[in-house]
Amino acid sequence: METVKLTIDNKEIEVPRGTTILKAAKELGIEIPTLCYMDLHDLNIENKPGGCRICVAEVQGRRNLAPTCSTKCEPGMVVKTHTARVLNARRTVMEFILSDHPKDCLICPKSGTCELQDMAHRLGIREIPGQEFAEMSTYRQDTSPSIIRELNKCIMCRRCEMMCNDVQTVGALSAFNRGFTAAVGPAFEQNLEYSSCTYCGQCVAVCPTGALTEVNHVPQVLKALNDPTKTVVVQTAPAVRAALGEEFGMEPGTLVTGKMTAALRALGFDYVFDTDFAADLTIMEEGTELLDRLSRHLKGDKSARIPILTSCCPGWVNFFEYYYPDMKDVPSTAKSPQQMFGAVAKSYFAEKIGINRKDMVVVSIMPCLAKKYECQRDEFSVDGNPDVDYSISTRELAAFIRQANIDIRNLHDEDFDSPLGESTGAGVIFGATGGVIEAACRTAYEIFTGKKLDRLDFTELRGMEGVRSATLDFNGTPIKIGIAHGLGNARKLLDDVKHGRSEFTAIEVMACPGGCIGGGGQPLHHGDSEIIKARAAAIYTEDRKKPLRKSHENPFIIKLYEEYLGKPGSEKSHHLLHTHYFDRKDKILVKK
Amino acid sequence: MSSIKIELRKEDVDFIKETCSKFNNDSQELINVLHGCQEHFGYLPAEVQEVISEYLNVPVAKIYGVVTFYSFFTMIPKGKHPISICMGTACYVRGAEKVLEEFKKELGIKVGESTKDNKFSLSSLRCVGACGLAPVVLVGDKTYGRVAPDDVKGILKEYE
Amino acid sequence: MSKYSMHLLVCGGTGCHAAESDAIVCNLRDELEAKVLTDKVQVIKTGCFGFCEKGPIVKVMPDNTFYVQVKPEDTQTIIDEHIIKGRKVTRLLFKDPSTKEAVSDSKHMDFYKKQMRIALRNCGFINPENIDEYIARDGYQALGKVLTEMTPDQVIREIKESGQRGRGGGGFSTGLKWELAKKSVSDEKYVVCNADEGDPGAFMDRSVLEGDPHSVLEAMAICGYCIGSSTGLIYIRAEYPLAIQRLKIAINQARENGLLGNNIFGTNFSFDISLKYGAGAFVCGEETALIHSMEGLRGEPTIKPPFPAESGYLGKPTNVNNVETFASIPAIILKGAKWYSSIGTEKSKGTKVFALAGKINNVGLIEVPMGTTLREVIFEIGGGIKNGKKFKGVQTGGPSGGCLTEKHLDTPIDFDNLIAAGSMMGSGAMIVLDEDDCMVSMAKFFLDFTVEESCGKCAPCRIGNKRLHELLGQICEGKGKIQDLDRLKNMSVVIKDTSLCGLGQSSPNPVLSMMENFRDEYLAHVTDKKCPAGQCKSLMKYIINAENCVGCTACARVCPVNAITGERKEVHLINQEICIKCGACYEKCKFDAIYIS
Amino acid sequence: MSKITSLADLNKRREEMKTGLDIRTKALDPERIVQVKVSMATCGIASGAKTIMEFFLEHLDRRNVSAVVTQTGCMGYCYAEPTIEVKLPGQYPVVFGYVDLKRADQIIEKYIKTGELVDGIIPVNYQIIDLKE
Repeated sequence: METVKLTIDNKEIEVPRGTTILKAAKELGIEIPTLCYMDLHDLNIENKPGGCRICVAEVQGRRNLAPTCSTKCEPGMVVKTHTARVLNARRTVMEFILSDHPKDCLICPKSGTCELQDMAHRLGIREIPGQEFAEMSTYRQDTSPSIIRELNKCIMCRRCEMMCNDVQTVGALSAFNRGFTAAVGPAFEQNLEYSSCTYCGQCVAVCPTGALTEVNHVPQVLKALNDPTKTVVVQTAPAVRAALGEEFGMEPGTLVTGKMTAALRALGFDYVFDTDFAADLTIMEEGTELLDRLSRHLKGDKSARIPILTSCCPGWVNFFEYYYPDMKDVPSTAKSPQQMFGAVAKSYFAEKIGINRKDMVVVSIMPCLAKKYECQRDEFSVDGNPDVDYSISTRELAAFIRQANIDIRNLHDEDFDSPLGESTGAGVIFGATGGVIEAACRTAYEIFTGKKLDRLDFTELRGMEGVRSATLDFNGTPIKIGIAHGLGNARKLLDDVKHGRSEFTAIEVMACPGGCIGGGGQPLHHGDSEIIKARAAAIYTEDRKKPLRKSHENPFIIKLYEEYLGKPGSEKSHHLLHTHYFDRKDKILVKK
Repeated sequence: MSSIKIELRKEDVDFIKETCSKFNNDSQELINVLHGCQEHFGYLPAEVQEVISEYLNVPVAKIYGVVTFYSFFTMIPKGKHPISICMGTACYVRGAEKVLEEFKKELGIKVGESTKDNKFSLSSLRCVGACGLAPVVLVGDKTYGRVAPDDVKGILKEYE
Repeated sequence: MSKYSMHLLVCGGTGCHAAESDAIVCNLRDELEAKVLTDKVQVIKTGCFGFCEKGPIVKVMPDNTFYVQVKPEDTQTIIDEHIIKGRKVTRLLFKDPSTKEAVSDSKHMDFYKKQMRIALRNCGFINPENIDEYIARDGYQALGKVLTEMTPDQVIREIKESGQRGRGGGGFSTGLKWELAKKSVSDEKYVVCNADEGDPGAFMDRSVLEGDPHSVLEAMAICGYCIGSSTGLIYIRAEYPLAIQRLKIAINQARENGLLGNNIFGTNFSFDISLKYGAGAFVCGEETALIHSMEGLRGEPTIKPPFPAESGYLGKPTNVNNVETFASIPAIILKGAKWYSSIGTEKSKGTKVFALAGKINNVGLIEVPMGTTLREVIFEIGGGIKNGKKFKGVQTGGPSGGCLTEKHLDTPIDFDNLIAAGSMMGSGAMIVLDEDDCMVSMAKFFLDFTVEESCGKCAPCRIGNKRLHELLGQICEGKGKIQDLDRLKNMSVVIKDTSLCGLGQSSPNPVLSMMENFRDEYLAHVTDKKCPAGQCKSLMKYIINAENCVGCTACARVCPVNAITGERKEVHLINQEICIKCGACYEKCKFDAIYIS
Repeated sequence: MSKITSLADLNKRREEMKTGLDIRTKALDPERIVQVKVSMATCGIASGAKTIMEFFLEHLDRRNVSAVVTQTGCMGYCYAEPTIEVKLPGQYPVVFGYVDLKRADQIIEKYIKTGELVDGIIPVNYQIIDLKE
């Protein structure tokens, strides 16, 4: 590899050609501050508009200061990162940014995790000259079912725009206006609700300030917990246990399943269940649907559409409902685990414990913001009573635990309640990209071939590449699996399906890069993709430790079918566990 | 946000469709398409942008981003006689600001607004390149050169 | 034909010597009447000769005698000696500064014609809508020569040797730029003409496109041949309908004549050109922003490198030059690099078109060799300051250029000298300011422009310029403090140092150069709360001079805020707390009783 | 119009143009033809150059002056728009500025018909390069 030698702050270094000054400096242990820059290396996502100008440094022979995030090292370059000129420039630019930013840090939802606040602290800003006559940007606040936009706090880092357009290809957000009045938002500065937004929350996940935050549903949950007439049931998604610890200073990738369960019980939830149970249930329904379609397809039935697409991800469902409404019969009709759980909890379980569904409140803890929207969908309620009442994110749960004075680090591990808390390893891996399809294959293989799998780890389905594919041998029948995470990658596969070019039998799609572990409701990764990788590793560790790792072997699932549902795909299953899709664009246009 | 809501007629939609197809429905031609539509409709209401989004396959947020970036594009219909005062440097140093003030006073509106009867709208623009005639005022297609504040009443009278 | 055998042309420019010129015309006419010559000799007042330094001027036709610094009392001599006796008045003849000899025939004094038209060679000369007139003026000869006699490398060498630097503002070597684009390997490349002249006060590109569109088309084809491109795009402001119309006609005519299209001049070189419209964004003059705009996006610049020569329009190698740069190319090809490089200064070759505007008599478009001084441009070609006012400064390089003063008048204009003086060439707008212009208000005006035109992508330009503008506003309102001057400077320096593109990197130039050159005026605003030019309303006071006031009540009646009190026939008084400084009373008073302090 | 497919074609066209073939097709007596050019750039048009051009077209014809009236681009004298250039046979062209209808009438009656100059002459103070010199 061709390399270049240069000097940064009097230290020599040799780096591969094409390396930026920022990265070269990092190798030398020189941490140049950045604000708009974000590099999720493993996910192939990079944001460097060169907009904030915080990362500037002096390059000998150059007229002006160089943005180190986007200036490549050249042979013989002499770089200084902390001269008086650089420090003054950085401070002045920071003062500019702060002069157009509200100072209500104390009551900002991002306080403590705000990158702008950290930068102000790091640079030791103590005053903002001219603030008394400085005009500030003013925009109205917008609250959608999942996301709150407070554009006054936008610093034009463009991360959300990049996520929404380049990564997710959702196109709900764009920079608008120019100059001082420029900001990022939906068309016509409308509410996000009337846009193509899928509520995937990736904009929130990357926003460095309080401009984009989630809607907080903790107060409603607290109210339900304090209502003696309500039985409050909680379910926790697989990805939550792999990330919650980060909020309490634990290493990324620390599994806190038992501590989380204990904390939830301490918070006062009557039943602490696991969404993983519903994930196993999903496999039964979705797997059955896959095998049904596949066998009909193999028999030449033209009405059996192949590939089948997974449908557990609500961001993904919102996406194809908006952009591919003509293909709404392609994805599986199986509800997401969250909604399956809600439906089963408020029917089977409510009956079992002898209470009316109206007296039960189902709360879900999700790594996701789209789940907030999903549980509010009309079709997921009975007579106006939703199957899942409130969905709160991993971050909201962490805040709730802190407010309740619970020291999660020192709690003893506890187990989930039975029966909806029992799950297999297949349910756990739903949290990482490729996990759903791997779980499905474990079950589908055994049912399709009637043989036992001797190798449960389909490592060929794992990884962080945006689009992956593998062909599995189902006893002579090749099963072609496609996996996409990130909606932009999903779009590629979907376009192939649309134009009849797809060769896949089944495709798994997760809206968020990395799958649910990289969800919009997770602790903020602040641009460190190592964190996402560590969470994935944790998920697979949990899977390995489980005694049962195939959904169809979950005894409580078997029992549920025996006692209540009959068999997968039965009429009752269809009624409770399956759904249908809409043309969402039409719906939005009518509503608007 | 645009406060004006309009219902597009079928021929309007057809016009947008034709304009887009004239440019091969190529998203790279967005600005040319917007020019064509603004020339036809006089402005670019949200509904028009939504239809363009459909045919050019560009998210409507992006179109809005482009429309609000360029000062030539407007989402507000102009008055019957749009008045533009050149605020280029040459006109400015020759007193364009005073002329603008006079128009504001006479019409009782601010820059970017239209009179109640929608007869006049007022805007300022940057250099029409007729610096020899500074200060310059445009009313519709007609150019007035070397305008003094005292001339304003007379100019408006022409359109009564 | 004419009944007159002789004409006396008297310089009657509105410039420097307007009053004397009138007297000269009067005297000449009287003399002629007295000598009964009015039937034979006609006196005509003309526009400015562009030679004001030596004015007033009287030119005798048909023998082209050029009398300089003529005084009203010289008229008798001219009539008696020249007209009647046919002897030239030697003492009034122009003396060649180098030979010190009197020049009797103005044909031999071409050097007074400081203007030299290369880019504008056909403007105002040919019918722009008729390709044949362009061809008659050797149009498309350069393209023919290039395609049939030269290799791309030879052409690029010629352009490089000519020393031409881009006229769009940056001043980058045209030849080098072409060479970089040629070296990039790609299946498709683009030649782009930047005709998004957004600089207020600059209209040379518009004039070239309206007056000589073919010269640009020809040069773009030459460039296409050199860099290996078959597609040209002209990015033109939508605000230039006439230029667009003439370009369309020109492109069609060139196609009809086979000068654009396939196999031009029977060679295997093919080239065609289409138009892309801008939509009112100054920042799109920056080439990366321009390219994004052509791609249907917001015209936001991106960091260079990569330069357009490597990755430009649609990610392909793209060469962007501006209109004036292209318009000079055919001349360089036909007359040679040596000729072109003989004009101008050491590092800035050729001529430059300037748009003269502001407080100057001869507002217009001029083209002068690089190295011409500001004095020659403003006081000779430009005819000096309007209404006999005092010259204060000249803003060169548009809103992000700098303001040069008296002390720079004898600086030869070229790229490097202007930068050294704290300004820049920019596109070539020159806005002349006189004693009535306040340098704080002017800086604020320019910042107003930048704030409006900033794309908003980078923080220093988006927010910094706004803050700069606000602080200047405070100073104009008399709320400035002495420390604010340091803050202005620091903010300006940081904005220049950290902004992403040329817009922000130069937007504080007016503030810096005006603070440097007119420090006293800035100090007057912040320490004495006074605006020496009398422009800043908040710092003005309308006061009634008791001696002149007759108590007519006219001022009190016209005051929109009832700030003036006083009984009829008694001295009136303006309440300064209420006064909004509209100036209505000042204009109304017939007794000069109101003055501005 | 025939296509130009070689340098020789271009040269031929140029020579035809230079000897003024186009003028001859319009007037019988090329030696007596008057040429009027009206500066029709944005500045000029904004100052009324269109009206002036129409005036010349109509009145030269009506007053039996054989002339060719064409439009041209910016002459650079923005301060004196509208500007026109008149070339009488065998004479140097003369530029007139501030041409309103009254002056246009004077120019026809006095300068074009009798050679008598009228006010508003703008001395040409630039040299134009000759590409083939």
